[in-house]
Amino acid sequence: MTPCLASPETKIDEYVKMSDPRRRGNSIPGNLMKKNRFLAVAAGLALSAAAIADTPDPTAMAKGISLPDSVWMVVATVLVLVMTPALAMFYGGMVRRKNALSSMMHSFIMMGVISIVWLFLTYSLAFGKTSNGFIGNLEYAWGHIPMAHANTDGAVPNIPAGLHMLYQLMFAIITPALISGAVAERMKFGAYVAFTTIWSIVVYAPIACWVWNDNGWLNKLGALDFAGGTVVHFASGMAALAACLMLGKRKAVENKEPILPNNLTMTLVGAGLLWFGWIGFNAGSALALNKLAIGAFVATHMAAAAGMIGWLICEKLRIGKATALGAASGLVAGLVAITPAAGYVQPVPGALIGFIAGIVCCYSVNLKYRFGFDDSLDVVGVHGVGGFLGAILTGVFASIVANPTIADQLKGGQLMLIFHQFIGAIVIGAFSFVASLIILATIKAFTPLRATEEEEIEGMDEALHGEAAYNL
Amino acid sequence: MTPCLASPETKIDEYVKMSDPRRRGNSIPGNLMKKNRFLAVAAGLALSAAAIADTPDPTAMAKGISLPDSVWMVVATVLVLVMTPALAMFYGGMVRRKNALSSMMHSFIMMGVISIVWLFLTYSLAFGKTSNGFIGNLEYAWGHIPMAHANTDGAVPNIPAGLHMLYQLMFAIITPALISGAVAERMKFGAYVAFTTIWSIVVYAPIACWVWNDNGWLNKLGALDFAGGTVVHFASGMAALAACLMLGKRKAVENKEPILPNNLTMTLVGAGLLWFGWIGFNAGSALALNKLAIGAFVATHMAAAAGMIGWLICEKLRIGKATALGAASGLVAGLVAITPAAGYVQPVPGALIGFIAGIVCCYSVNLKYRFGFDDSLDVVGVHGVGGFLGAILTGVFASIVANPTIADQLKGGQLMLIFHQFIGAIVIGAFSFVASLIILATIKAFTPLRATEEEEIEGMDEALHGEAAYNL
Amino acid sequence: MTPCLASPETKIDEYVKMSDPRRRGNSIPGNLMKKNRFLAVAAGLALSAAAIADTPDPTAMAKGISLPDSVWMVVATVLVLVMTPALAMFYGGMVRRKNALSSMMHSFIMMGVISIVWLFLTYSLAFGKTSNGFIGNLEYAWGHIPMAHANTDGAVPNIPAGLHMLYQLMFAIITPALISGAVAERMKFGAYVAFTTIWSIVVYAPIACWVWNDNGWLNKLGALDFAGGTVVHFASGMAALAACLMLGKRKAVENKEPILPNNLTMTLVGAGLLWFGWIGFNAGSALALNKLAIGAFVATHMAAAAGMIGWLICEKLRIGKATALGAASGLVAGLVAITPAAGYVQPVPGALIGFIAGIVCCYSVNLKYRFGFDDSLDVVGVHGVGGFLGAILTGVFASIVANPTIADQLKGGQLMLIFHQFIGAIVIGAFSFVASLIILATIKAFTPLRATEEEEIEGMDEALHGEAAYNL
Amino acid sequence: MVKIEAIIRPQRLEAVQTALEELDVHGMTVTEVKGMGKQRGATYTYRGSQYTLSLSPKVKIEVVALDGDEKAVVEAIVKSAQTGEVGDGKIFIAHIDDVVRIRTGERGDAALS
Amino acid sequence: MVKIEAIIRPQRLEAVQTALEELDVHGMTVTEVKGMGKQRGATYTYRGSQYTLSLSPKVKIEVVALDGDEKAVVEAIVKSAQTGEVGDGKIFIAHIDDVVRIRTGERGDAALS
Amino acid sequence: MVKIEAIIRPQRLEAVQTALEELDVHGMTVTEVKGMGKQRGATYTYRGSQYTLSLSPKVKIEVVALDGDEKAVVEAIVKSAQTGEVGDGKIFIAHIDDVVRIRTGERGDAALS
Ligand SMILES: Nc1ncnc2c1ncn2[C@@H]1O[C@H](COP(=O)(O)OP(=O)(O)O)[C@@H](O)[C@H]1O
Ligand SMILES: Nc1ncnc2c1ncn2[C@@H]1O[C@H](COP(=O)(O)OP(=O)(O)O)[C@@H](O)[C@H]1O
Ligand SMILES: Nc1ncnc2c1ncn2[C@@H]1O[C@H](COP(=O)(O)OP(=O)(O)O)[C@@H](O)[C@H]1O
Repeated sequence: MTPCLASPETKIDEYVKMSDPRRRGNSIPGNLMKKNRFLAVAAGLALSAAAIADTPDPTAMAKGISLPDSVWMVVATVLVLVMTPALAMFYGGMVRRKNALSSMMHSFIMMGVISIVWLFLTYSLAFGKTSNGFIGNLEYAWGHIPMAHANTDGAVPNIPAGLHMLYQLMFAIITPALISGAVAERMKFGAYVAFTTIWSIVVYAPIACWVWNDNGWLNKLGALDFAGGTVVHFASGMAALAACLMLGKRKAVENKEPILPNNLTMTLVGAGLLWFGWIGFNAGSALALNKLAIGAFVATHMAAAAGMIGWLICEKLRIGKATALGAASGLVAGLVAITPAAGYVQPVPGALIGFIAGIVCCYSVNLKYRFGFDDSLDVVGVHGVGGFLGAILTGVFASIVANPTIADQLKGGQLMLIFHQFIGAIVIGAFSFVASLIILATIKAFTPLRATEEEEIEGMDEALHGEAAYNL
Repeated sequence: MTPCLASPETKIDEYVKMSDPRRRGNSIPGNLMKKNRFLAVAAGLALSAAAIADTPDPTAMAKGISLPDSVWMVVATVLVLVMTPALAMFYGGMVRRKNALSSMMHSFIMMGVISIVWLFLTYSLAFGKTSNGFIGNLEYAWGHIPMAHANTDGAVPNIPAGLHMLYQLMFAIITPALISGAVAERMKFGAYVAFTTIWSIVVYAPIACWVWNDNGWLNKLGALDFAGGTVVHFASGMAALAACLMLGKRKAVENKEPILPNNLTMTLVGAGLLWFGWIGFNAGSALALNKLAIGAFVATHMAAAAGMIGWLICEKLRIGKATALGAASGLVAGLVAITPAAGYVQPVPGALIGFIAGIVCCYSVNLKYRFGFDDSLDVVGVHGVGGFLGAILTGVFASIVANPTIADQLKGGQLMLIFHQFIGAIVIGAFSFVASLIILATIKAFTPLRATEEEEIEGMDEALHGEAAYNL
Repeated sequence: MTPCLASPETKIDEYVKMSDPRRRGNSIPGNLMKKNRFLAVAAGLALSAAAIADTPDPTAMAKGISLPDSVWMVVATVLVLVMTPALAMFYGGMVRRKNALSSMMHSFIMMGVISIVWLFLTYSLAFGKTSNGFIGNLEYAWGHIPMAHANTDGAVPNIPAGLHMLYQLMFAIITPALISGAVAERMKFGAYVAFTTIWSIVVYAPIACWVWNDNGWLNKLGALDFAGGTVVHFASGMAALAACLMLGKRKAVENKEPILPNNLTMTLVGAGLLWFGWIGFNAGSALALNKLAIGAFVATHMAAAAGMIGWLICEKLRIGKATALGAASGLVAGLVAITPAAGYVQPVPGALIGFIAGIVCCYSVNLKYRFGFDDSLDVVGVHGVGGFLGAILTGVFASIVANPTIADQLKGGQLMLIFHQFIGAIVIGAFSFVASLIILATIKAFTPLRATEEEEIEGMDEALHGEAAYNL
Repeated sequence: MVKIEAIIRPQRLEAVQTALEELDVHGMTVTEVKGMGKQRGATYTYRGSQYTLSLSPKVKIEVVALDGDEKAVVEAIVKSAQTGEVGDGKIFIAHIDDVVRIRTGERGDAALS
Repeated sequence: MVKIEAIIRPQRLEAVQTALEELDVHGMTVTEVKGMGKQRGATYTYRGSQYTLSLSPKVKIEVVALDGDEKAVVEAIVKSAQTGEVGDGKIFIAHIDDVVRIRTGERGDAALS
Repeated sequence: MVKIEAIIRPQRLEAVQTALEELDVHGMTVTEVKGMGKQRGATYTYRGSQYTLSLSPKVKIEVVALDGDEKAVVEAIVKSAQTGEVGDGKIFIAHIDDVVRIRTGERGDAALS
């Protein structure tokens, strides 16, 4: 030790004494805690090691964990958490009155079931070490996840593994919940839970591994997906298409009866909260508070804004009126399309992606009439088409100025990247579509997927759940 | 000073110049601000002291305050803040249409009244220095709370006292608001405000002192309550029971008329936002961003998920249908039960606690029929039973692996801890129950607690507030 | 280099290696990232410069950016983001059923249009360098905003410019949305969008520049406006008055028909979420996590609480009943009045400001009957009067104890400050009022501002947007 | 056959239903309506202003009964719906020419049984 | 006694109420209904598709009056409810056999006064 | 003229409308009502307790038609509204003295055309 370090050490001791960190309710020796964390921050100092050895704070984060990044990721996690109730509002307001609760239940039950499956199994399948690039090992299964240390594989070294698990869980919850819009107003509750749970294990966990695991094969191919444009949106859109085909049309659609949304104020508020949560979804996907997070925040916000404008212009031109449901749908379309691109594009291209998506999705929600499937709440038209479009536009607009870490992916030029984006999306979409068909067919062999005609007429709320949404 | 410190000092000056922190609207000399904060972060350096002496930033946090912890606690505070509007939604949707606003007012008015009482008096009663372990002194009363320094007693040294005051305030607000579910649809508004305000001073402030104050007598006993399972939930559940007994049954209950919830979509959304806010409630109770916060986040989320599943399974088995209200109730039951345990248990036990609470509370909401009291929205069944259950299960599952600071409490073994948990809960529950009876009886001596029969038939909204929730 | 620094350098290298920050999906060399950020934190060290030169992390924040401040400002930004959907709820619940969606659209469309205008033009007009003190230059126009560096003018050196742009954007969105309450139930959608967009460029950007730009002329005058009491509330209140006068009364008001709010539960929840978001609005206006942020949080919360109590007491005395709409209105009035004062006052004066505003606004919403204009949702009575009142009370209660940086402004004594506050408010209010009249008159020359009588009877939702809010 | 149409207070609906069931009258149709009459409507407060509505919520009960049952039904309704306060409502009695049961196509008295 | 049942536009309700009060008719019962007729229903937009509803919102007003008041009441309603556009609605007039005031048990004309 | 008042299941409304349009009957008024009868009401679950409601949602259709059209209209409604299950509803037929078209003031049969 050189003499010049002696004095700092004293300072630290003093400091630590002052900041006696006994939390309320716990009487542990004051000078034992928080030191480690504090020292981690000042980690450049030679004397740290010694100090740590002396008095470790057993509740502090491990060395290497960044506290500002961790705070940010906690925030991002709760933001994505709130997206699922928001989705319940968005969808729940759009169905007919008699199906409002059942539609909201489709989202809420995912918060229950997928969380438990994730804790016990699927987080590890998606983010455990993988040698083959197809599926993770079971190192984190059965809840074995450290709370103060990063994952052992070092892929995300700056936040604790428990937090990473939670953040990724929120994505795993909302993805199958998105599918529910396609099957609303007719699918049996039990069959829905079975389908989404199996889908989460058999489809979601693998594709999350392929794209986001450090050794995932699509990751290595060079396809870009910042926050889940393909894993979340295109995959759920294709699963939704499969489900529409397996389930058939609602009676009311067959009979050409008007299907009027029960509460568009709830849908609008849901869209507003989705926007709010989506900041955590996209900017949080930087997994740190860095340039990419801020860039993703800007691009995401601008895409939502431009998506709303795009859809409304399209409506105004086509039917002469700009609708509230159009505003809600357009902002969601913008958010869907910017999801894969958020951390790779500059602000104006970000807005442009949203704008294009707003217009394209405004048209694509009519595909179902053209092709004759019944996608109740337009999951295919918005998440399927929007997710695919976003993947491609990511290839078009990804820029090294926005994100200096993608030099490799851009080596072959923008066209090559677009090609990789195309491949990545097609593989995931096709896998999700085919696997969904197989899962649904299998379930159908055991139990009907669809409510009976009487139940459909009575409404899912009363028939399946024994409730009514409103008694006004 | 050794020469090796000269050069860093220069660096710092440069840095500080660059980061001239005049905020918009204020023109204070650029190099005066933020230095202190910045240096606090690098506090291991001998030179800090000198630099601080030179140019203190008068708006910076005091030495010893952790900025990342403080950001996290601001976030946790706003999360808990949003729980009270969320509770208003949860409760407001469950009552009959004619009582929707009055029921929501029960929550909102707490945000008004309790905040002011807390600022002037009760924060100090609960968290001021206490020599006897029963009640704090008045050092922080009348709004005397530092904004940049920690509390003088050093119990929570890492965040400013003003922030600690706010964070704890949010708990003080929601606790009496929880009680309101038991008296919904029949209590006079004025009597309700009188009761909850007095209860907050006479019951809440003392028990918060006993359990959370550094010198609180229950704290010293060794009972564990991470985020308020007994202080918040069991106490409010027992106060609710007292209020049910004092108020008697609603006419509609006596007449066996059907009582149908006016808007279960609102109840579901409220439950979703409660989940969102509860992360701040439980993980924030670590009062720092450390291993305990992350562990509490994981346990809390998993308990909510498992609570939902537990309740739905119970419903499915008992009546053949899983309901949306069951999902909402189950997740709340899970959250209630994990509250005392959150920072002491590992993920899988956390999920288990939630699951057990989901099943137990699904049964316990029927106690009111058995024992013949009218607990409108099942505060006793969910918060009373769930809070007590959580206290006991904390004793069962608390683990030194999850939380290394509870070695002392676990010295006597798990059974001894369960015994302490039992004592702690019983004392608080009994105190809250008896005190509530006395407060209510006293108020009743001056003014009726309950609306007249005509008002009850007309509905509280019109009769007491001159409004209707909906004009659809 | 002195020998005592050699060893820390080694430590840092080790640390950086450990915290290999490859984000999921990107395979960039592990030891290239996050170093810069990390080192910025430890910036007092002489050796930093060298280390940075070696291995810059291209995604890290620039030197000088504070990570804790940035996390906090991201949080504050999303909190203010959610205020606009919250406002949509607050307003949307108060109008008649047939106008619920159109009223909510008034808020939502601002999130679309203003965001894009801000990115391309108005952020730069408001916050670009200004030599004259009246309007900023175009340095940040067309989306040229750095994501990892602070603004070049150094006014806000501690957070990246992209984040500052977003934070300020949220204010720019909600300000014109506030005006919409005055024109609800009768203004044409197209005319509304035209008006608010032009207003945002011609009125909002300049006054934001005058008050908040480092060289803004009102800023230099010494008027205090912590979070936008005049720029946001008084300006929008005066624009609302102009719009009321230009539009005339609703038919139903002329015919003295009862106008009943369609859904006060939504209004209450909206008020709750406004409270939640307003913490970001006011405490975030410190633009750093410092004493001022915490002080503003406390003052804001207490003012909202006291505003609610003030309004309810006033109602109870005047009409014998405390209403739910009164609670919602009172808390908003308290929040409006504390906005300019939040970072300048101590807790008890903060509560006092809210309380006074609650009482005053409870009376001032009747001005419209006295003076015969039709301000549908009381924007003039709440934001106009409350904003002006807040500006004056800021002068009364601003204290150097709460905020040591305002010594200059208080040099002339409290009375002089009140005078400056008065001048500042009058100038902004008059400018907004006159400019709004001119803008509206100009638009009227091209297209009618107001829906036809038939459309008004049918309701804006059906007539202008082709939708119905509810099909219950 | 006669149609007995009673406008009653919403809160008396349960009592009337019970009274009719005791008479073995099991068929009726209920509509939410609003009534104007001697009774004052509710007073609503909106930001300090007060509106008194001219209409009060009421429930309309329609019972189609055999001519011979008319008296008993009317009496049962009067008894169970009465509070004695202004606003108790009215009963209107009118002749009905025919009744058809949709399920079976039965007509006349048989359709009511 | 007669029952005068008018189907009118919701937005004319206030005017009709006023007109009837001027006639000193203070009793009436109001029901929200939907009507099909010559008038086209509203056109709703749902994500770019448009539905035209077959039903339009209407309000039904029932006034039971003495035979002698029939003409004046009908005239007052026609005058106050008329806009001249398709969809103004219809008035149906039917004979009522008896009226009972629930509060007092009064019958016949007395029950209406 | 007669008033044909049918209480039907809500889900048969569309079918009845279509059937009536085929008969060239374009005017009708629709009201949401609740019915008590042989049919059991819905069973609602509330936190594990179950309530069986005594009232089921129904729709009331009123068609005022020329005497000569009565038979055809009744038949069309029976046919299109029938499911054969308990709860299909009833049709009540009553005499109407006069009809006025508010828009034109026309009376009698002309007001219906
Ligand atoms: N002439 C009428 N025609 C139709 N409905 C009436 C008439 N008079 C009263 N009603 C209905 O009866 C209700 C009660 O009447 P009201 O005069 O208030 O009390 P009461 O019948 O006790 O004297 C009214 O709200 C209205 O619905
Ligand atoms: N034959 C009918 N039976 C019952 N109600 C009718 C009949 N014809 C019209 N109505 C009611 O009158 C309303 C107005 O009728 P409509 O033909 O649209 O306009 P108008 O009466 O001006 O010619 C309809 O919406 C319906 O409620
Ligand atoms: N006596 C009656 N008076 C008025 N409405 C009746 C009467 N009987 C039945 N209804 C109406 O007809 C509906 C169907 O009657 P219900 O007895 O359940 O079945 P069904 O007509 O098939 O035998 C009831 O819900 C009610 O609305």
